[in-house]
Amino acid sequence: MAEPWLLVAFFFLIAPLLPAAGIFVAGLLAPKKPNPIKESTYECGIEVPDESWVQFKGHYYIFVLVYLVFDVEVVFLYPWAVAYSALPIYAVVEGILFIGILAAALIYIWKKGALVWR
Amino acid sequence: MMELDNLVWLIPVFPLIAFAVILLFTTRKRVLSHSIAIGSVVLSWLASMIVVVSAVLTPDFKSNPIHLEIPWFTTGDTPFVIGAQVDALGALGLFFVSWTVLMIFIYSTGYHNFGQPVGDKDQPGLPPQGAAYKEHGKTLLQPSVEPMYGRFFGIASLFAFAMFLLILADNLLTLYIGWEIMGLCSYLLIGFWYAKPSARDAAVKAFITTRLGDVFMLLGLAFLYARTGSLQYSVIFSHETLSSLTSQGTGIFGLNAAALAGLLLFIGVVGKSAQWPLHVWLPDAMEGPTPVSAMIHAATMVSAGVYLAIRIFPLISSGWETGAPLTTAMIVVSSIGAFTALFGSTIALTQRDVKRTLAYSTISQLGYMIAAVGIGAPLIAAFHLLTHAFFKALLFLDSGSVIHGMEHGQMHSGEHGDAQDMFRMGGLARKMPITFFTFFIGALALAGFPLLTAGFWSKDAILTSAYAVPGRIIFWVLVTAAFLTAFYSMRQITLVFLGKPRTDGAAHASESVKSMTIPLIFLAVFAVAIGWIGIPAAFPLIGGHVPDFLAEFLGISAEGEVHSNVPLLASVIVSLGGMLLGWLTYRSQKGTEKDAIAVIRPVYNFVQRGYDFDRLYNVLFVRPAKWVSEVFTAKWVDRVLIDGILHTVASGALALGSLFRKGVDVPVINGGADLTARGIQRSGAGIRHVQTGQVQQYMVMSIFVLVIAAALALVFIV
Amino acid sequence: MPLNLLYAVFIFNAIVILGSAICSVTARNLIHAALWMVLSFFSIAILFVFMGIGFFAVIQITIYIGAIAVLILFAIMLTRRSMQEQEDKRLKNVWVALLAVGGVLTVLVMTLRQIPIFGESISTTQVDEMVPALGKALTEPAQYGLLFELASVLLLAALIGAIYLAFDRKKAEGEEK
Amino acid sequence: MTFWTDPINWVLQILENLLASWGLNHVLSIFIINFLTVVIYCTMILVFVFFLIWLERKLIARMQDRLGPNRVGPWGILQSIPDAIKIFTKEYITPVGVDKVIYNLAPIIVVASVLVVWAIIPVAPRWFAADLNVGVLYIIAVGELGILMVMMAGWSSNNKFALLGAFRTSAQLVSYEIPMALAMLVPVFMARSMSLNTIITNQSVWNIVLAPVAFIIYFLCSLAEVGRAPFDLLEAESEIVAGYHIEYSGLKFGMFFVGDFLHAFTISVLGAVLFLGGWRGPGAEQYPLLGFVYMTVKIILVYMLMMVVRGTLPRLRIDQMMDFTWKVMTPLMMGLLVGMIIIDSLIVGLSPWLRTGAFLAFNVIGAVITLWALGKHTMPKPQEFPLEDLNAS
Amino acid sequence: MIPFAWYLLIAAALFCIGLFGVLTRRSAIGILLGLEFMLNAVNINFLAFWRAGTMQAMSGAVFSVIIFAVAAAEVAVGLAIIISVYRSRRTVVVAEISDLKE
Repeated sequence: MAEPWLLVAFFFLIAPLLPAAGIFVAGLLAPKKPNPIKESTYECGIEVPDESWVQFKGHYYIFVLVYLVFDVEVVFLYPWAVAYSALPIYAVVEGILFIGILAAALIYIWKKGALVWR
Repeated sequence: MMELDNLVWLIPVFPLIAFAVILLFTTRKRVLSHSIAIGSVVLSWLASMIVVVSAVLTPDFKSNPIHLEIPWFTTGDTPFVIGAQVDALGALGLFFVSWTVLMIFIYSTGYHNFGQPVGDKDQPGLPPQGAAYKEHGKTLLQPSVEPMYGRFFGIASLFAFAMFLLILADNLLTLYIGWEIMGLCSYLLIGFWYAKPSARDAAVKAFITTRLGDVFMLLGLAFLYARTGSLQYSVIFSHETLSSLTSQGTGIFGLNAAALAGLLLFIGVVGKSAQWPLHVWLPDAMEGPTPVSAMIHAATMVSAGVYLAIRIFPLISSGWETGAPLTTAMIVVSSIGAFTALFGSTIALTQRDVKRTLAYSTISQLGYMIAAVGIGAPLIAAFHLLTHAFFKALLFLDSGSVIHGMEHGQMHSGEHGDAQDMFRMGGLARKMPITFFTFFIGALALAGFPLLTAGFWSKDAILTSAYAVPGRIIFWVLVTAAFLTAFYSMRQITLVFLGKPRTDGAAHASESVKSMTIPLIFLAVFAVAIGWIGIPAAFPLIGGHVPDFLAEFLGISAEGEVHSNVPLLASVIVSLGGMLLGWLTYRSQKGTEKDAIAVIRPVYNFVQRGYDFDRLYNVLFVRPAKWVSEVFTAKWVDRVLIDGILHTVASGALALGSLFRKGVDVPVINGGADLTARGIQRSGAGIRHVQTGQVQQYMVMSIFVLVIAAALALVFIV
Repeated sequence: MPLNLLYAVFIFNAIVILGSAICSVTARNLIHAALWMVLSFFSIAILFVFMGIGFFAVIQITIYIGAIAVLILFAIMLTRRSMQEQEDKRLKNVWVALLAVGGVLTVLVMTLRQIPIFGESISTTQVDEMVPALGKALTEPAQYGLLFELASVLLLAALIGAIYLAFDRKKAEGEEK
Repeated sequence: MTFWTDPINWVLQILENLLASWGLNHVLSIFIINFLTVVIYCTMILVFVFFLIWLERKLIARMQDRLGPNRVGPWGILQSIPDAIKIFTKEYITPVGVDKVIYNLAPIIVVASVLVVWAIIPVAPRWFAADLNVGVLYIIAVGELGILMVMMAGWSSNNKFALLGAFRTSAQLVSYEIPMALAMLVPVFMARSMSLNTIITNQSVWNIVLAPVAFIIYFLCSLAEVGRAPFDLLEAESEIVAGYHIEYSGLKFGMFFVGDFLHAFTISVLGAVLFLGGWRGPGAEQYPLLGFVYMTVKIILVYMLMMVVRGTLPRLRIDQMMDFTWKVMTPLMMGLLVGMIIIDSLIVGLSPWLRTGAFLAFNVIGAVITLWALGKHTMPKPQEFPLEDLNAS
Repeated sequence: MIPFAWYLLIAAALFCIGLFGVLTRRSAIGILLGLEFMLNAVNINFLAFWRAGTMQAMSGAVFSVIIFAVAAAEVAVGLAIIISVYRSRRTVVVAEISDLKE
């Protein structure tokens, strides 16, 4: 395994440990006086119905959906940008075409009105 | 020729872009849609014209066609190459496809009543009902614009793309892709008015019937690829590949590999260009809008089948050289073609619907071409393909214009009735002169009017080469078909245009708009003139004085054959005689009911129903299939068998559980028995749950099969 | 880095991958299943690092965890009837499935053993020149340019279809009400 | 190798020799050293957050014409320490029905996902940070882990308001990921590399000069990413109860804020690295400490900018936010990218000055056009504010 | 140096686990999760083989990139279908979505 990733691995090991330790220590220091009212789910003060029935509108979903596709395409642009100087002109045109298709997608959903927050 | 290459691959791209843009963005906007569509088609028309002209001007074009290719993707180390090529045949195809498609696109704007008001009760999926307007007191109807105007042009552009792709393909796979896309488009366009049940059924019928052929075609492709390892024309039609294929035999009917592949592909052709026995879909396909019938079912798509047949001629005719008796494969092909020619023309005799007549005539003309391919004259078939594309498209567009006029007249006169019934027309010549004139030319060409029209030359060429075949059955069959053709074309002219109007709908008919008539004129010019490029040198009198462009362009060996006068005389006589007879028969047609040739009613009706092939297939295939799927699988196997078993088990378990309850545990050890009972109950319910008749179980089964197969392969092969 | 330690880490990682995958396909609560899946994907990214292709490790995280997992979580939460809903009791026909899967596994392993390079081993040194090479291969028309464009068109089509499905119906329903 | 030319490795060398003198084997000592370095580094960063909090409070107070913290220590600089003690000794309230594991995991990972970014940030030449060849993508990837954890926090606390907040937050965050990723593509494109070191060393002209629009977009997106004003809808009390962390208390609650501040700081560091030339500056190559100083100055600059924006601008509505990212920044960024690529392939082999000028001009033009279009479409019509009202007030 | 076989075995096992999920899940989303695992296994195989061979031909890497794209598309469309089905049927359990059966 190459050195830089080793260091990254160390970070991945330690970065969670520090806040975890902090929370743990605080847990030791902090008082514990639980009571049912305190532990009830916060609902702006009103009583909590035991089986809370929630149906979220699917609109958040649309944004994440659009994000998914765009994210994938943007990620594909990175190696292209890195290789840029080694590319023949056709390849550059292809990259631009790629961005164009991305833009077409954006225009479509825009026209479709999927980007309107409601 | 770098810039030419770019042009070549640009040709199909324009309509594709148009398709995407229209369907994604501009479906609602009429002007934008049709201007984008027509613009793209005009561009590809320009490009193809340039390509064709330069091809014609290139002296030794036949030996070095335009060819360009790029690797698509590499699997392992065999790159999969897709490319485009334009050889002589391709140029020919490009020529007529680009012309007809352009004309039909322009025509469609008029056909779909562009510029007319939006109908009051029009809804997508139904043909426009007409918009009411007030004229001195009483409300009248005037034609209203098609509700799904943009959508039509979108799909039509996709179709144009597929057709160009197919023509320009340099390998069978690309051709197949275009082929399938066209199948889809014809499905969509036949079912364009999807709210009409008849249109829906017709669409499904067309789709499934052509699929039937395509399956075999796919088999043929796979077979070819397995044997030769390539699908490039340049490879599979090269001499060494052909000879190697010819040398390898296959167990089936003693055909050699090449012939077998050829026949498998040919079944695809039979499906696509509506040859007997897969012809049933084409007449019903007339449910679609008339431009569609013209574009898909006369000019381009069905011709694509013949195009493929001509392409694969080397396979079909493997091990055959000029003059030798036909091989098995060729006999099959030619007999199917000739039979279809006769068959179609007989049915066409008895049709009352103007479009269905043309549909059956298309079938029979395609039969001509297939027969020509079968008897070893593929390039002559190409010639007839060219001419036929023009005059048949012309005829269809004319019939559309006629129907339009009739509908207009009916709306005007408030009369209701089938606007497509020829017997309800008559005397339209005065009402719609341009339509009449062009239709007349088209019909003459179809009938093969001597010397003048295009149809004559190509048909004559076919007959000549048929005459050269030893044992002249095919020749005589084709001659009979030619006679019938001449007869029904004249019948059509007489019924529709001559005489007196037989209904007041016909009396009030009026000429169509410019955008419809101008394409007609263009096509009419071609319907006459395109034949003159192929006057054989051996023709008496004028032969030799006029250079035979086609022969030298395609490289037909003109000097192989002796031009005997029998076929020439035959064609002249049958065409003239047939037309005369037709005119005499229908000259004095009275009333809208009785048909003069309906001498024996039952026979007439039988033929009119297309020899009852629909019913036959219905009994033979459709019902059994339905029975298997609905009754056998669903009812017996699924419900009765499996459910039965499981439910017995489950209910048995339940009964057992409750029995435990009552009998044993109430007095005695309560808890334990309770547990067992509940356990058994749960298991019973569980078992019942297992059977839900859905995907995952089928997946499991298929995986089992897969595993077993793989294991066997590992054990025995590796 | 000493070899045995490397092996230890690798094997641990492999155990994490497979274990969390198993937990994911058997978890009752769909959201837990999704989270186990995230963990498994993360360890797969580490696997790619072991292979020496960090680029794929990163896009594994970006696409699978950052995008796909989030989308799946959204979908799960949107299709629950109530806050604390568990996916229902029992997995179906487990034993049959186990049998089938076992068969597949054996066949796979038997097949893999036939591979000539089965016994070789892969170095863990990073191949940094891979990224530009990949970019080149992806966009050069002579290589995979067409495939690249097709992929983007596929994504475009998927986006349009998905938007249509998840969006238009909703609007239609709204008009009904 | 002396302290002045290469301080980090110098120290590390000393440590290594020390351990070697104790007779540890080499691998082990390397591990111990790495471990210690990372632990100390991370702790320093975390502690630094206290200073950041104080700085922010002080500055905002000044901008709002208040004194701000001024009791504990000089200028109240130690104010954060009592705060820390207070939050440390707060009770954890764990509501019923929470998903224990995830509920406790979320705040930890939120902080960790920011900390790990520091693994690859070169704050000075010859810094010990890992020089990944996929650095920028790594940053994006790690950022998305944070988004996931936000959702987890919202879901696990079994509260519909928290879940709602999580939905909104993550919808916002993912929407801003796209233009951010596109903006970060510009430095990559300039340096032809994703490694931060290469990006820094290639910035003979700072990227902010070459592509100011990209920097602005990056900056705005990062504001949204860390949920700072004007994008602070995460804890927009007036709209949603308290965002996804409503059910958290004590230090768990605090951790989200630690994460926020840290994220803000990290973002400004990245901004300095990607667009302001990182540690570049006269003499930085020879004397890394100098580079460190430059870096710090630039970081503080960006951070100040962030706080000025926070102190001055009002909060956006969420629909405005979404429109802003999808309908303004993303198209603008695409156009910018295409334009810069075209320009770059047109002006091959020109003098660097011309190149810079071309890029700059293009950016300015693009920005002007965008602003004009925005003004045309979104500016309130004049008749909406009749003049006499203004005069009356 | 990691044995090449390990990668392949991990991939095979992962594939089978995913398959198990596909076969046994009740809810459509669960099935989708299984599919994701299978796709990942395929990806691991592609990259492992590519890395084991001479890395001159980029086909392995390119194909795995394409697989990433395909996975994204598949999830997008699949989940959209599931959600729209849920809207009309109020369920995501495959067994209960049986219009095509009757």
